[in-house]
Amino acid sequence: MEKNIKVPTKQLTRMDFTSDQTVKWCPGCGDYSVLAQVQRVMPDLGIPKENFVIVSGIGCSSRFPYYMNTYGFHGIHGRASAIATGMKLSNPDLSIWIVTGDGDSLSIGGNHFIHLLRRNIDVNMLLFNNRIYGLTKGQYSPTSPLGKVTKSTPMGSLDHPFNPPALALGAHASFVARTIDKEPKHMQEMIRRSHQHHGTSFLEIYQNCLIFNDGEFASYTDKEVKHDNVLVLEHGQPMIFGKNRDKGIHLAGNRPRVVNIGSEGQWTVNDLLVHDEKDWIIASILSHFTYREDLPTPVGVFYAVQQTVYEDLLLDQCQQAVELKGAGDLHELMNSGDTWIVK
Amino acid sequence: MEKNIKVPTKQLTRMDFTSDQTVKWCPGCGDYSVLAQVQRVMPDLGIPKENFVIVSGIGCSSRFPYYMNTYGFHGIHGRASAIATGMKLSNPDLSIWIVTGDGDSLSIGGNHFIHLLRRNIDVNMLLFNNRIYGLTKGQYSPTSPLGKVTKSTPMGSLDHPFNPPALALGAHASFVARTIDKEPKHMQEMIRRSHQHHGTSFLEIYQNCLIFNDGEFASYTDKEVKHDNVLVLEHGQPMIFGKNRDKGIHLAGNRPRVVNIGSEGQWTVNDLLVHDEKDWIIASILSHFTYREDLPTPVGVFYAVQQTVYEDLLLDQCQQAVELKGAGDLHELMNSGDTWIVK
Amino acid sequence: MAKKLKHIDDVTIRFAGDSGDGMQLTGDRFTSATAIIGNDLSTLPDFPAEIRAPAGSLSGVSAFQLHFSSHEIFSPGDNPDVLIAMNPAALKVHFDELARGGTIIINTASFTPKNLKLAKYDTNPLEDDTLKDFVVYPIDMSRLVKYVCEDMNISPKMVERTKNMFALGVLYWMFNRPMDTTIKWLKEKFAKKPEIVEANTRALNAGFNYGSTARIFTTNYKVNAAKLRPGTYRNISGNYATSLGLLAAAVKSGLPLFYGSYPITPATDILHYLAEFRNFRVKTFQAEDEIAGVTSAIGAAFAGSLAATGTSGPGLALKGEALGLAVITELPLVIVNVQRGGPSTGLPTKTEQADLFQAIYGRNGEAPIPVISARSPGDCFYAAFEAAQVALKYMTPVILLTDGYVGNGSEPWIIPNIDELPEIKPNFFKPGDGREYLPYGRDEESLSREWAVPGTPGLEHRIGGLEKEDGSGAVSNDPDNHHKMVTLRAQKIANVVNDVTPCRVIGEQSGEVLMLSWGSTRGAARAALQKLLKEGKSVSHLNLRWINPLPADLGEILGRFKKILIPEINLGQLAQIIRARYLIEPYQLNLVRGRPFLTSDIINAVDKLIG
Amino acid sequence: MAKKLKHIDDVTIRFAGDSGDGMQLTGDRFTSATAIIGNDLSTLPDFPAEIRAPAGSLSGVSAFQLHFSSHEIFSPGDNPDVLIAMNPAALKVHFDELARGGTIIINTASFTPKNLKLAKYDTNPLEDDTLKDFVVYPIDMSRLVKYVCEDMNISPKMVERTKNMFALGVLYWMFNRPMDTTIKWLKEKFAKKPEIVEANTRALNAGFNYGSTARIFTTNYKVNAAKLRPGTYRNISGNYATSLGLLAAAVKSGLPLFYGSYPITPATDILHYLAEFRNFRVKTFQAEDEIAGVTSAIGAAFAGSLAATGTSGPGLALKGEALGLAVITELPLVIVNVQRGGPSTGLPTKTEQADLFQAIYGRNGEAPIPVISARSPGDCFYAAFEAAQVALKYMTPVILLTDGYVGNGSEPWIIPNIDELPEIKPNFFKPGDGREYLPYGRDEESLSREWAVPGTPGLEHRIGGLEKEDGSGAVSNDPDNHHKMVTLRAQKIANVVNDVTPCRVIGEQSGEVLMLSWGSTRGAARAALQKLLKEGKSVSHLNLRWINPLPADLGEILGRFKKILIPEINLGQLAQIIRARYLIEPYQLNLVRGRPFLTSDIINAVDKLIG
Ligand SMILES: Cc1ncc(C[n+]2csc(CCOP(=O)(O)OP(=O)(O)O)c2C)c(N)n1
Ligand SMILES: Cc1ncc(C[n+]2csc(CCOP(=O)(O)OP(=O)(O)O)c2C)c(N)n1
Ligand code: SF4
Ligand code: SF4
Ligand SMILES: [Mg+2]
Ligand SMILES: [Mg+2]
Repeated sequence: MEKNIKVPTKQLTRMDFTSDQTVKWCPGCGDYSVLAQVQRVMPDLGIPKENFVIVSGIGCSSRFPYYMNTYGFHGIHGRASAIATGMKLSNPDLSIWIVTGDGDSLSIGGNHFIHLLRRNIDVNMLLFNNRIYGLTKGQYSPTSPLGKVTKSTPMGSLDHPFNPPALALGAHASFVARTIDKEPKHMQEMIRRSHQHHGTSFLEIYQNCLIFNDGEFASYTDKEVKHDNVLVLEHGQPMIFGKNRDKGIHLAGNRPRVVNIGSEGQWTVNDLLVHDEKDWIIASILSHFTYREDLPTPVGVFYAVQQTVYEDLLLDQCQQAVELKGAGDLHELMNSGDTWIVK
Repeated sequence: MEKNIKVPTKQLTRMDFTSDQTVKWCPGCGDYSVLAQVQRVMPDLGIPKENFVIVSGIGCSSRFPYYMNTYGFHGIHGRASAIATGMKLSNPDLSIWIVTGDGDSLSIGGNHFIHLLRRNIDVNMLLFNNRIYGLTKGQYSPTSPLGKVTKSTPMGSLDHPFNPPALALGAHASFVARTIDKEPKHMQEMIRRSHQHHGTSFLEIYQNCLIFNDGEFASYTDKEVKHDNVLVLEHGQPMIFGKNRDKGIHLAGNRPRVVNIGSEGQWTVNDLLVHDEKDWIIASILSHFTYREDLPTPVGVFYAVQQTVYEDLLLDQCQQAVELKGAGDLHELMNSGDTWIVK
Repeated sequence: MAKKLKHIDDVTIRFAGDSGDGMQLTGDRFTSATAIIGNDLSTLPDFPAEIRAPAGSLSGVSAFQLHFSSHEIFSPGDNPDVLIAMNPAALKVHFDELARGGTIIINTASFTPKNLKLAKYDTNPLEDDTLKDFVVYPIDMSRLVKYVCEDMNISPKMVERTKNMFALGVLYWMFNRPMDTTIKWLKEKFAKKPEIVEANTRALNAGFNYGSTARIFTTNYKVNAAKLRPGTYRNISGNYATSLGLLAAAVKSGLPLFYGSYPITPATDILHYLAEFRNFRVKTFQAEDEIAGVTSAIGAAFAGSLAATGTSGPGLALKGEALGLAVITELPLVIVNVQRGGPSTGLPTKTEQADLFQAIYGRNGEAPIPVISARSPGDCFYAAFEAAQVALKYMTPVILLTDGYVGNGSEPWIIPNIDELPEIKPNFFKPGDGREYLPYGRDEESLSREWAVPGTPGLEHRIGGLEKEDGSGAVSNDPDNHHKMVTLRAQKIANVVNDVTPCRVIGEQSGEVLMLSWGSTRGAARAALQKLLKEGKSVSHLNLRWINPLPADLGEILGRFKKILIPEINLGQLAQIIRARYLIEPYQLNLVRGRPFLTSDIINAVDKLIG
Repeated sequence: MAKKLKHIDDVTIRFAGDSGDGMQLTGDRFTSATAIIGNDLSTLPDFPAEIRAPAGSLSGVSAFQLHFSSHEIFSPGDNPDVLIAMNPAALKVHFDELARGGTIIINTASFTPKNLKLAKYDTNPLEDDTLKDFVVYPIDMSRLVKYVCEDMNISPKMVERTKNMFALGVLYWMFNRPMDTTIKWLKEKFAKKPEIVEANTRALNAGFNYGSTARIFTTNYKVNAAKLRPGTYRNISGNYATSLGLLAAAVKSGLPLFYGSYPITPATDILHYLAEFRNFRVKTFQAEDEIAGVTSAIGAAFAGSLAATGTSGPGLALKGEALGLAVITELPLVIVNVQRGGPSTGLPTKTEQADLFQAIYGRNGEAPIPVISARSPGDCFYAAFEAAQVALKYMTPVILLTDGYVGNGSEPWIIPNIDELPEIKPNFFKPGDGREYLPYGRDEESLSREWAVPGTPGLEHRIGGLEKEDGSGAVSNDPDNHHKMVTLRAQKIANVVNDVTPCRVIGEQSGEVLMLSWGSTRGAARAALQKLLKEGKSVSHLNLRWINPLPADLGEILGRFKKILIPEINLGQLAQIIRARYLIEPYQLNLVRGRPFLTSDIINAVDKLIG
């Protein structure tokens, strides 16, 4: 069964994607940047505006659809992935974007999250990870680090956080990436890559909640230190980072560590791990950098492989069934099996 | 806050753990073996009978508690982990055993499953994986291989299966192991190891459903072939398998492959990957053997590390709070803050 | 010895045996053969919650009851005239309900000491006087099938398994049923295993021949065709009829059908059936849980499908929050709830009517949803179709209540003519004449809002679970707007009354007693009515289809009767609704036993009222 | 110029400003100071669903209303006498409800063209005749605070933030409130930031001094202490009272308290408060969702805790299935539902009473649960305590309904004497005299089953969601047993009526009109009663606490009045229950606007009835 490929009839602009609703996030919230980048990238994706749907759950981030002048659905808490699944299966022509928070998709929505990934339905997920529940005013979330003091954990949280890329990989994800609210260019690139990937694209976005969790990602965004703390992944390239691009990731056995590749050191670029988006093991290793003091935080595409896509197979089955049994004929179906006539 | 360590007052026997209810699984069901091994191991764990609780969800496997003469709770579908969490936090002295199925804990219960693991609550989970929904008479489950033909998928299932150990590792599990219904000795060992681990122990048990999915694991249980298809993991030992113990796992870069270590071959035991239960990367690599034709299926302990345990920290907080504020005094608490007297 | 052929009108038989004995299948085959003869019929499968409880145990007994007749019937019958008991446990469990003087056909081979003990028989009932008031046919079926398959190269286990076909053959002889459909069915079902076809066919024939030659059988029976409405018939189960009803609504509305569901007894078969309709481009989605089942359907509805989800009680409980979302987004959605015994996991394989409250009230806030019920297996088709009609016309979720009895039970059904089913026009926004699309603009009469589907240029809009401004649909916190919207939503659902067919009272239109039933209790109530009217009692019967909203003329009708009797398989949920609505005091008959009412239960209750 | 001091009885003031202006905090402080003076008081916080909607926008306005008096009062007041408007949007939103002739205190600094435009003012209301019927005090607060903090080394933003303290100071002068508690509070709250304490204290004092010296103010007011019941008082919010009530029940029953919950407005504070009680060994568990919240609590109950879970409407919907499990396992459990506007996500920060149906009916099967409601913030303590008492005595889940208004609102509260609270004896199985433990053995009178907790030797047993045999608790499919169990469970909950205090009618015990309210609507109804009685009308009032079961004497009482008026913030849920139970036709007053009734709403309705 063929999909309908439609293209826009005119060049779209950012304004085409801006709705008439006042944006109601706190001034300075990281969500604004994501909105801006999405509105910047979408016009250029070659998709008619009416084919975009933004689907969200509940949370600050989940107000997103109201601000986009596309079709939009503001769901209930945690269920955006399941709603999007029904939409995509119902109409595979749509370009569906799930907008969700760390609470929405990893706490109450954790189950739909992992099932969406394993089904590999061709939708895009933007997970706004601010490591806090914003909308309910500041409780710790499943991505808050152990010991986090919040209103609901006055003596500190007791549970190990999820590591979203690791969880996604464990759930059989075919595309895993990360970006940061304060890096608009990189974010745009990641949004574009998400779109290009056929299958579920999972993009984690580090997003600062300046009201309830300000500075959570400061070490990855402060000009002074960010280059020493962030590892920008590039496919086929050795893993180099640092202000002077003098550090890199070396794999000793299975253990990743940071080495200096300064001019006089013992290490050179050749000792570094080369990123391979198609390598599940490398992606797994990278996913474990999160929350570790001794390793930089990777951003970029961790993993991207082609796997069968649920709705492609579904359409195939429909097609095959038609070939096998003929296009459904209700009269025939109802009159099949043992029948008899009473006069 | 100290836990109460009680020990049994007499030597317990298998009979002590056998309830008066008739076991109602299909004759020949793999569940019988698990019941037998649990009843064999429990008497020797040094725990008084009254401290055991078996908690389950819904499914064939989840009928388990009725057959154990311990405290037992037959919950609702998918919620055993959450129920067990409440029990353990309420009374950390209990030895709690979750019994669940692949549908129960990976389909409807997937969210509680991953959260239990990340919290690392000290309970034990026995996941009966028969890759099918038994009790509802044979629909495909989240562990059924792609293309599985069942009543609900007459043309084959469309989604990639979960790989339970991979998902568990992605969810920050501290103990991941696997065994097989037809290997009683190994299963007993794994049950014992689960018990010994402090933190959540996740034990996957391949279990044959002979009514709706007979033979799913035949290649791991048939005498003829099993040695060539199963890799028994042992900590600190090279990964050798095969009827004649002439095959092993070699890691080429990040890619695991099977090599022959026969007398005249190019490979020797020294080329083989040595299992390390404490190495997350090795565990991850192993977890990806599942569903692959070219690699054997590992059984044994994939991963076992010590991490902070939720209820330990909770008890600590209670203790600290008492030290800080004094043991709670309700009168004082109620009369705190701004008060005034009306006469 | 020449055998007698006796004409009779009406028979109820019950097949009972171990879970592994194939009783459901045997019942199904007998039903098919009976349907083709043209008898009216009604069936009641009854199986244990366990897949295969311990062989020979009381809890492992599986049964199938079938009532057939040369006149119109409404229920699967109270006390069977004939019991086929494949083992001692089956005899033990079902013996009490057998009509005194009835017939028992027994497979004696299974009356071993072990099985007797498992069935808690101290002495062998075949040898003491337990069965003295019955006509008993003890047959060593296991030996006989072994004998007829002797020369075949198949395992003894396989041979033993054919004994249900032997029993079926005996019954076919006894009630003069044709065997060809069964043989044809065997051939199709086991197309790849000819030896199984052969063995089973032999066993079937052997049973038939045994009946016709063995000395113990002296009489067989003829039950003439019933005078049914003319038409082409098939036998249909409720769950299959529901599936066809949804499909028909999709075809008639020109919408693709989406069905998101998580397996749960006794609703799972709907998923199984719909999954076979891929050539209709039906998209079934086995979700990870009930919440994903309903929310995926909501997503599909937003995207323009005829969306449906199906479940049973515990699953409906899980869908409550999402149904509120469907209410406030005003999207069309059909929720099928095949009720089973509760509360909680309760009695998963048994029937009940106790989810009515949950269907009407089980959500946060003011979240009204129309509720329709199906009265019989075949009626599930029409109820599902009607549910979809209302959903699409009013842009609302609609709950269809069936139950385990109606869902698994079956009856002969006139196949409707597709062309005569009404077209369904979804309430799509029609652009043109410069009309602006208002997501929450409303049709003045129905109050339905218009549907605009992603992919349509120019109609981009956003909806969700927050309260919205009347008309524009923009998020609104305005107090008066909220009151208005709450009221509008309630009024819209109240308006569905305009599509609810007026009540049909069977019997006198006024009088002493009106039996007011809903859903599947209609069967027992109508059967009771038949008998009571024959006895000259002043009784009438009304079965409710829509419970929310209630039909406009119901109040007036209730007023015409001195006493209203409401039989329900719950503690009085409809009764409570009727009390609240009409401020009358109905009499209640509540038996919550996991099974449909017996006709006699209702007759007794009416008799008591009439005094 | 000498200022006048006037004695008045009763004032309602409303603080309104931008979300960032600290209005909730200002209101809280004024409340504290007012409570300490000994006025009776009642508060109504009202904030937007957004954390911080765009500055200056209409949707970003946050307000706090406070009614205080020298006599007993019941509601936060209808139309404020004094409005503090920190910006144009605040004025715009709240102006309409201000009592004609009332006082408006305005921060003129925010009346910039930009803000005026955001507030949709075409002209500046300070300059046209918009405010002509009011007493207006325009103050450039921003400038004044800048002035008093001039010599401090803090950021202008910080200085600007103190303007709410300036406003508070003015109000303190105006109503003669003491400032010391506020200063003490500032010191504690900002212990680590002395410059913030200093700036805010200066602003507060400046406001006070401004009032006493500025020429525009001519009069200030004294509201004497109310004659309240003697005792030690504190001001308490409903959610805090609920937390204390649960804790008190745990202490009085000797059980550890377990609270499993997922954050949701407006219930989250209960989790926050209980999390502070670790030194009572209270175990709070922030679960991954509402289902884990309730099921973890069920696990804790099985393990011997006093278990509770708290949520709001959408969360209660998710808990429905698990509540059925609590019903059939007959475990003690308290479910707190702080109601908010629905359906679906609805109006998350607004109050409503529309979850009554859901609480009573929202589960599959026959699954009765007692439902109790709290009538005021302080009453939440007793309602929570009583819910726990019933849960433990009858071994049942109990639902406590409060709402956003009662949960966030506050009132002065006599601190109960712990020793006078009743002891609670959990229904533990007591071994000895050879009694065998029957998990489903029952107390003859209450029908409660006995509790046996893991860790107790010899009482090992298994329970779960399947229907169970009476007495033994073994899984049972027996039809008659099922009917018996369904009936027993219903009867047990009906028996709770024996612990339900008889109704208390305020006013005449019979007569023309009885206002029948439930939960928090009691406040407006009692306030209306006060006024109506003063006017000599024949009206009485009864507020229901338990709604399931209804008090035994309710039917008889309803019979004593000609007309029954049921005011509810829903479309008539209690009314429906009353109709069904007593077959009477009550009058309904239903306003679903996301806020408590105004006293005048109810007075008008009564006036209409009396004619
Ligand atoms: C069923 C349900 N439970 C709880 C809530 C309350 N709630 C709303 S948003 C939220 C968490 C938000 O956190 P996150 O997803 O991280 O979004 P953020 O606000 O941080 O962007 C919660 C608990 C709800 N709306 N519905
Ligand atoms: C809420 C709810 N949804 C669905 C069901 C139906 N149901 C019972 S068991 C089951 C799946 C069982 O599969 P699994 O967990 O793999 O257990 P198995 O029977 O294979 O041991 C389902 C879908 C239910 N009981 N409750
Ligand atoms: S609370 Fe945090 S996440 Fe929410 S809008 Fe404000 S800054 Fe953003
Ligand atoms: S259906 Fe399968 S899993 Fe269930 S009891 Fe039978 S063999 Fe075991
Ligand atoms: Mg967040
Ligand atoms: Mg299974």
